[in-house]
Amino acid sequence: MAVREFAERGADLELVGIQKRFPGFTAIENLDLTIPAGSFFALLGPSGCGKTTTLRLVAGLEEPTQGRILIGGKDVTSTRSHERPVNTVFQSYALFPHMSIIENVAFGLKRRRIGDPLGKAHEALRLVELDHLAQRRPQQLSGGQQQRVALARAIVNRPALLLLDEPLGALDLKLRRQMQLELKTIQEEVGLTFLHVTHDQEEAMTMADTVAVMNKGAIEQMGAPAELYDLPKTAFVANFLGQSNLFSGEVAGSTDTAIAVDAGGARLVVPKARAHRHNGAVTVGVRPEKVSLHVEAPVPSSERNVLGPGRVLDVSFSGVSTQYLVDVPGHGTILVFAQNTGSGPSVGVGAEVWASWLVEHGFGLDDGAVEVERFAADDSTTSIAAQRRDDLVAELGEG
Amino acid sequence: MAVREFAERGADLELVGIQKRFPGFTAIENLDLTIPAGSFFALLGPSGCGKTTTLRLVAGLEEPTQGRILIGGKDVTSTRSHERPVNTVFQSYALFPHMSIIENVAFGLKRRRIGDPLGKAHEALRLVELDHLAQRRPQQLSGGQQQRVALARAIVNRPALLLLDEPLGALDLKLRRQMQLELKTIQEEVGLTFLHVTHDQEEAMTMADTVAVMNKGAIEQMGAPAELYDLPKTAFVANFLGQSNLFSGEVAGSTDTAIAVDAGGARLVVPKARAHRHNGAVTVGVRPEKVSLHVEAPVPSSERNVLGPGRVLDVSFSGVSTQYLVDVPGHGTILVFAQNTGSGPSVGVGAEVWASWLVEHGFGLDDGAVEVERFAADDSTTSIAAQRRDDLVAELGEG
Amino acid sequence: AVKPTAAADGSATDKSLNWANWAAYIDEDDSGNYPTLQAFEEQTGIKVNYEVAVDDNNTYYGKVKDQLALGQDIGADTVCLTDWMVARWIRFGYTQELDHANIPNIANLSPALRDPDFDKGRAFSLPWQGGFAGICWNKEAFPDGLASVEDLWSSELKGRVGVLSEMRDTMGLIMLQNGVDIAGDWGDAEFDAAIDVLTEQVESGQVRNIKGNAYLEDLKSGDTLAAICWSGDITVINAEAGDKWEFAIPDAGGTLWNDNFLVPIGSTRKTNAETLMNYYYEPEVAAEVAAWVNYITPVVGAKEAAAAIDPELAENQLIFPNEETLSKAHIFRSLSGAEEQKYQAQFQSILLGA
Amino acid sequence: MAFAAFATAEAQPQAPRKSSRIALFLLLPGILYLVLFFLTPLVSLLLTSLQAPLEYGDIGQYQYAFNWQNYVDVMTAYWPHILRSFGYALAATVFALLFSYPLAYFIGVKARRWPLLQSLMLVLVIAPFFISFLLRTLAWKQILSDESFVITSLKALSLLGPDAHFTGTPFAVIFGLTYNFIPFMTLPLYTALERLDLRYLEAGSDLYANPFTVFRKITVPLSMPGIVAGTLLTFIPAAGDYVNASRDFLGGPDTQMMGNVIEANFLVLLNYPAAAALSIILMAAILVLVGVYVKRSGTEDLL
Amino acid sequence: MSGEVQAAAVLGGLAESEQSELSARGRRSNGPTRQGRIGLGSWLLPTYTILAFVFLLIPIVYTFVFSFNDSVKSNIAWRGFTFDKWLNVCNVEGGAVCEAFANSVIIGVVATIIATTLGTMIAIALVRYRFRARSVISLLLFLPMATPEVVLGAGLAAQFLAVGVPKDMTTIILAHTMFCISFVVVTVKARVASLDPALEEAGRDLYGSPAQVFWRVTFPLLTPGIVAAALLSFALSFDDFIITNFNSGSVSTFPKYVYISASRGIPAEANVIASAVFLFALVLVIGAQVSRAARAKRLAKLG
Ligand SMILES: Nc1ncnc2c1ncn2[C@@H]1O[C@H](COP(=O)(O)OP(=O)(O)OP(=O)(O)O)[C@@H](O)[C@H]1O
Ligand SMILES: Nc1ncnc2c1ncn2[C@@H]1O[C@H](COP(=O)(O)OP(=O)(O)OP(=O)(O)O)[C@@H](O)[C@H]1O
Ligand SMILES: NCCCCNCCCN
Ligand SMILES: [Mg+2]
Ligand SMILES: [Mg+2]
Repeated sequence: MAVREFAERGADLELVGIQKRFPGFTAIENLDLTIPAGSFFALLGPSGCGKTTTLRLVAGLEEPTQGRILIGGKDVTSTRSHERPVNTVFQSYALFPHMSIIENVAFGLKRRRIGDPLGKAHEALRLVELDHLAQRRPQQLSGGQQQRVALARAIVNRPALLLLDEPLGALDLKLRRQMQLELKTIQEEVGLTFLHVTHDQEEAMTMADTVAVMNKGAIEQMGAPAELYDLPKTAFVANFLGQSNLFSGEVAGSTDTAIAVDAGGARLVVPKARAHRHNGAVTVGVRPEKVSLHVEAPVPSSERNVLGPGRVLDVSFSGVSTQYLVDVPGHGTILVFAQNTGSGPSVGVGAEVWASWLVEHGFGLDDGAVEVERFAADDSTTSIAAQRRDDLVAELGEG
Repeated sequence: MAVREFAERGADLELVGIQKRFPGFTAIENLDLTIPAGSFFALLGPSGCGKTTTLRLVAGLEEPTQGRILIGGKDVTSTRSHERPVNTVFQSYALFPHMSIIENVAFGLKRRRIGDPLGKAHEALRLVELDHLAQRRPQQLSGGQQQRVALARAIVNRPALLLLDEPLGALDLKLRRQMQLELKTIQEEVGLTFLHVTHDQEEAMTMADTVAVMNKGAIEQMGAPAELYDLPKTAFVANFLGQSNLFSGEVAGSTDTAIAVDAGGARLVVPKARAHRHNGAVTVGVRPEKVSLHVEAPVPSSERNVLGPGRVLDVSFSGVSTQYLVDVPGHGTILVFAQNTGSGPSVGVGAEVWASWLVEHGFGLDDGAVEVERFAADDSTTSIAAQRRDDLVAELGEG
Repeated sequence: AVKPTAAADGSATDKSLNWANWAAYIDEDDSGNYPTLQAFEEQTGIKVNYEVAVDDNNTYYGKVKDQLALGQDIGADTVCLTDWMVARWIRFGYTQELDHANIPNIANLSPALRDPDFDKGRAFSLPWQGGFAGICWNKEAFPDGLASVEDLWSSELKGRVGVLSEMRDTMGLIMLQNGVDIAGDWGDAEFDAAIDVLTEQVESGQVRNIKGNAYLEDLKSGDTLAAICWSGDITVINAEAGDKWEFAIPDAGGTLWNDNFLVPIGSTRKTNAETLMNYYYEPEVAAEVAAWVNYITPVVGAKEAAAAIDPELAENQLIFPNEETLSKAHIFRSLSGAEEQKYQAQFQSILLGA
Repeated sequence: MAFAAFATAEAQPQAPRKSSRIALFLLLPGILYLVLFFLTPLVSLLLTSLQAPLEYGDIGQYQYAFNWQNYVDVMTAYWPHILRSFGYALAATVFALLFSYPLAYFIGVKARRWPLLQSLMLVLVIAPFFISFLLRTLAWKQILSDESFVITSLKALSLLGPDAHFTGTPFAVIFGLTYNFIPFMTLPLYTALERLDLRYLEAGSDLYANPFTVFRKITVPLSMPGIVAGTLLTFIPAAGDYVNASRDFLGGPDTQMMGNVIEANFLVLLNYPAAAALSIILMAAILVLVGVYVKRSGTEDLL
Repeated sequence: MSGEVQAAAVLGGLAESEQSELSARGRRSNGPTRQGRIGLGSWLLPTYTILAFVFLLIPIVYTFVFSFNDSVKSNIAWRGFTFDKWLNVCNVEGGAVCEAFANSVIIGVVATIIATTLGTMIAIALVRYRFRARSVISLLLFLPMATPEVVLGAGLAAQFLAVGVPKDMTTIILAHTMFCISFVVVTVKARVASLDPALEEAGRDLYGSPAQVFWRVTFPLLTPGIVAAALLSFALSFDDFIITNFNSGSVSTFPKYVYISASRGIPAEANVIASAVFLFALVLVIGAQVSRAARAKRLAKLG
């Protein structure tokens, strides 16, 4: 294979009108995506939504049914995997068990006949602080160390684009947090374009410059993490990225700056700038940490939306904060988080309370009225079970 | 086997002077524990601290080296596993793969020759809302469903005592939270004594009436979750149960109600009622969510402890709250949580800030001066890696 | 069926020879060498690979028949097989015609054996040894000995009796016991009657072992205490494993047979084989072999040569039977193809315990 | 398919691939080989089984025909051997199972704590493989011959009757089959038991099952794939074996099995059609038995 | 002989690389080694195990002991101790024992190479590609394992006869290859199935062309499975008698030599060869185990 040096800095990635059909199943319907060079981009979504498929398409391990893939402006749609300037950190790391760490890291360089592969590999290992283990076999490393080797093996090639498929999925929470920090640091150091796939919203939000929330093969919303959290566009995003209290109703009035929604008898005001729709049936919401509880009816004010009275259904203490479930007739159950700062009222189950939030904290979705589900449907397990069953059926059928 | 109906309500469990030695390793040194009937008791501790061993001793799957085990006042130390009125929900569920769900659930009843085992089993399945899957095999269920079957299989026997060994360990976060609720509800419904083992502090706190924190084969502290969180006795508990900012120093003065500690030049006041030691070298602390940040030096007051000025090292947004790492010279790094209520100052990295907290929120440990570690040592991963290596070695040896 | 054609002879350049024979059928010294063969090798420069490969005519034939049918080398350049089997080989064209010019000693062939009906003028075969089938027993267990085939059926011997898988010997002896003249004109009825006897003895467990030449192993291990045997073998195992056994021709008579050299169709060393045959037709050599194997030698003049070695040898009835001995021995009449198939199947079904 | 269950490693989900040209390239040589050297002979065996004797032919000469009668004939002549074969094979299988299960249990479960011992014992189980099975069988024949130390001692102790003997009896043949196929039984059982998750046993005992019930209701069903594999691996070759029952080894005239009959017809009687018909019958019977067995034991996925 | 697949697993210990340890770890981890109070009496099972091994080893010890018998022809009665047979193995009967042994080795090696190559290709295709004839091919691979050896041997012999192929070393090799293929497929298939496809994808992702990926990633990772299959295949071929007997013509193999000499007394030299093979294999397997254990210890120290 020709000697090709890849870009020292990342390259843009563009997916144009991508569709991917598997026999009997369309994994990706119509996907457009642009990732600017040098950014840390996170693709977030529930299990089975097509994240891995997207990555595999980019890596060239799968061919799109339709659409084009451009890396650094060059169409690579029909380029084969080993000819793309792209590297992947696999979920299982996929370190070659029959090679030492250093051989693993040097593998890609050797294939491309890059000069001094071992020197470069050692350098990459130094970057992930594992050079002292260069002669070991992957099995002799801990999970976290393996993960770093996988990273080094990919980075050493200076790919224009680095794909990470839930590289932290197999780690436990503590190690995961630690690795997140390291990953972020390394990305900043080497400046490559990272495309990181995860289903952990906290991970996506703390690490990425840009997050895209994917659902059923399409991207629902994309933007900076705080933006997405602050102003979700769909009920799916509102509940996949953290939790939300959502209320559906008709727009009952509007001013220059705000709309008022009649939801189950209460009047909820949302700033126009924070609402995706300004008339008809709409859904508005607020994050649980933005809601305050009052033991007495709050004085009506144009600055706050108030619901109540309601009754506290459940109080659960989780250390840092306390979660209240409040049943407000006509509005269902409202979730409220109160940090245990030691100030503020502390109410018990059965207490009569009012909930309120600042108008500026509300948001209006782009969806119309939605069947408000407090918790997102249990997609992940359902699909896992389905997948298992499919496997089983395939197995039986084949035997 | 004799037909024995177990208690309709739970029974007390008493462990007296239990010691358990394995060849070459003492897993439990000296354990005394009483769990009142009908309670939901959580045993919390890091990996390898002896939680599973304790459960297995209670279940009769392991014999204690010393000590006695009493269930409902009856000494069962030398009773064999299948003769104890105890059931276990195993971490791996351990559903019999060669039996249908209903056969699994009816297994225990049949062994005890209880009348109408299938009827009772169906009833138990209805309780966990899985009766419609009674004819399936365990492999055909999702993880969460399997977990509920395991629960039904144990509960159907109405054991005096139900042991749960990290039954939620294998589930993902969302499902885990959902199952926690269900488990709690079921415990309240059936009123049995639950002994729940976990290493997830949030799980222990949200579910249990009483939590015991175990470390290296001994119980460090025991009590209601909020109590333990509010007033940890040791540095281990302070950091295992949530996170803490800890400061070591000498007691420099004391009043009737409070002590003042000289920690790295700052004077920190802690109420006597909240301090386990009142003189000499002590360690005091405060939870990160109790700490406020100020962009200007706060007015000194006897109600607040103030540290600063310091510099913000890192800000990380995680949706509900934002975490600040503040470096205060002489005090190391202080962790501060601020709920994203939309109010309060929002500072960036590099800003000069002061940290303060109400005197009544501080606590004093029973430990003397401790090597203050901000984060608890990464026990779990270290031990996971060690475990892996052990497996490997065993494997290699085995051929 | 098309008869295979003989392979070209390469003896001129290939000084080696593979000889397949029965167990205990050649002189052998204590270290396992064959003295007469060694002498032959020295004398002619032909290296002989002597293989004890024949246990039973049928099983040997079964092993090589496919190659024979294709005219291929069977791994033996000469084999010694019994008359009736030789007849089949000749009939199927599985043997090469002997060049008597290479076997001048053929003149020493006993006149009685010169014109058997299966090979007039000995164009294809040459006798190796002859012998009797009779009965033998373990002298230690039965000092009094056995006299007739009937004695084999005694309850004392239950489960310890062996008979030969060679149909003509086993059935021949039983038919003789039944008073049948096996050389004469007997038919199905006579054969069936003998079959019934054997069936009964096998089914009752009286007869446990039905073997080819391997019966010797059972005698040695003690699993068999009395059996239908071949005459010379007993001398050989007595020499090998201590003087424990004795052979006799039963009162009602035994069988008489010959095993003959032949050259299989695929052999490329016919001349070497003929050289070997010629060698063993030297009376002195024949006497030396006979002295060891105790079978009837077909070589005229061997008796005199034997007398020179040991006068007693010349009187050994197993080697040089007199008229009286010979009168007790009978030759099993030849069978047609159909008879062969039918009787062999009947006999085999006893071996298979149907 | 079949026997895949013996695999020692867990299967990974495999990305199914398209390129059937590569598949063809990979499969073709091997499959052609099997077609040529397994399937074709099987078909000609079928044809041979229908041959009739050549008219006016000599011994061992046959011609192509459609002689179904051959099947009837061999069934009539040899039905006892067919029954005997399956009977002996069944008995050997049962004995081998009884012998092997505790052994495999010890190696696979009890010895888990000592991996070196475990592998040493496994080596010992397959040790007999290293010595030709003919020699092993002959060794038994000699060790248990009528005048051997074992048999004479047993007789002296009156544990055996005076005219009792071992070789040449059905017992000897079954003994030989059992001995020779023990490794075939032990190894699959070991594989299954070695993977047995002891937590199931603990769960059983936790659910009030006494040790015997745990064994019966949990251990045995969970090791079923091993039992099925082991019994098949023992039964199939045992039913077709002819060495143990051979009169030169442990058998006698009344212990001859199908294998011996087939051999005799092929090599001694030169009755090829009969031999072929018997072969086909043996194979068909085994396939049917295996099919039924596997179905009934609920381990179809083995096949 | 069928089903020495487990034997392959053990033999494969000789070739195990780290990869299998990885995949095997998953399997292990679901069985805690603590056993609490479940199981049979604490002495009953070990005692039984010891007795069982004694029983299994009797004929082997017998064979070994009698390789030192100062026997003349047949090796039935003990006649005194000698090393002669070991020193002069190839000097009796013109070296017939050694020749047979050498033939067996050659046949085993060649058949193994062919069967392993063809079988490995099939195994890869079966696991990695989807195609329509899959179940037919699976059946075709299963049938030889479910067919008694007499049938295989006799069928092939008849076929060779019909086509007029002379029986010699080649026909033996062809026959052995035929029955080895299925076992190779089963053994290697397990390995392929446990091979994480992500590893090959990683190879491609790291700029390996398809050929490079195969030779640098896939093949090395399959090696332990292939070696295990090869050892199994060699063992099957080396010990085969029944099929060989039908297809060998005049070529002698070690088992055939034993079988034939069984009828006239097996010389002690056969015991010498068998014992030598046994000792060699034992030393090899135990050596491999011990070195693994040593490696494991080193590794533990490293940690
Ligand atoms: N080869 C295939 N054939 C058929 N369906 C497939 C194939 N590969 C993936 N799918 C399906 O496509 C969908 C998307 O799969 P994908 O692996 O991209 O999901 P994901 O978002 O990565 O999920 P996870 O978080 O569980 O990894 C799933 O429903 C999956 O079952
Ligand atoms: N059979 C045994 N032999 C030797 N040591 C043992 C044995 N069983 C457990 N141990 C050791 O005893 C200690 C306690 O083990 P235990 O399984 O009770 O921990 P745990 O608290 O349940 O941990 P985890 O959270 O990882 O499940 C560990 O260090 C473990 O290695
Ligand atoms: N030990 C040599 C025996 C030779 C027997 N030949 C067969 C004679 C068949 N009637
Ligand atoms: Mg994925
Ligand atoms: Mg545990």
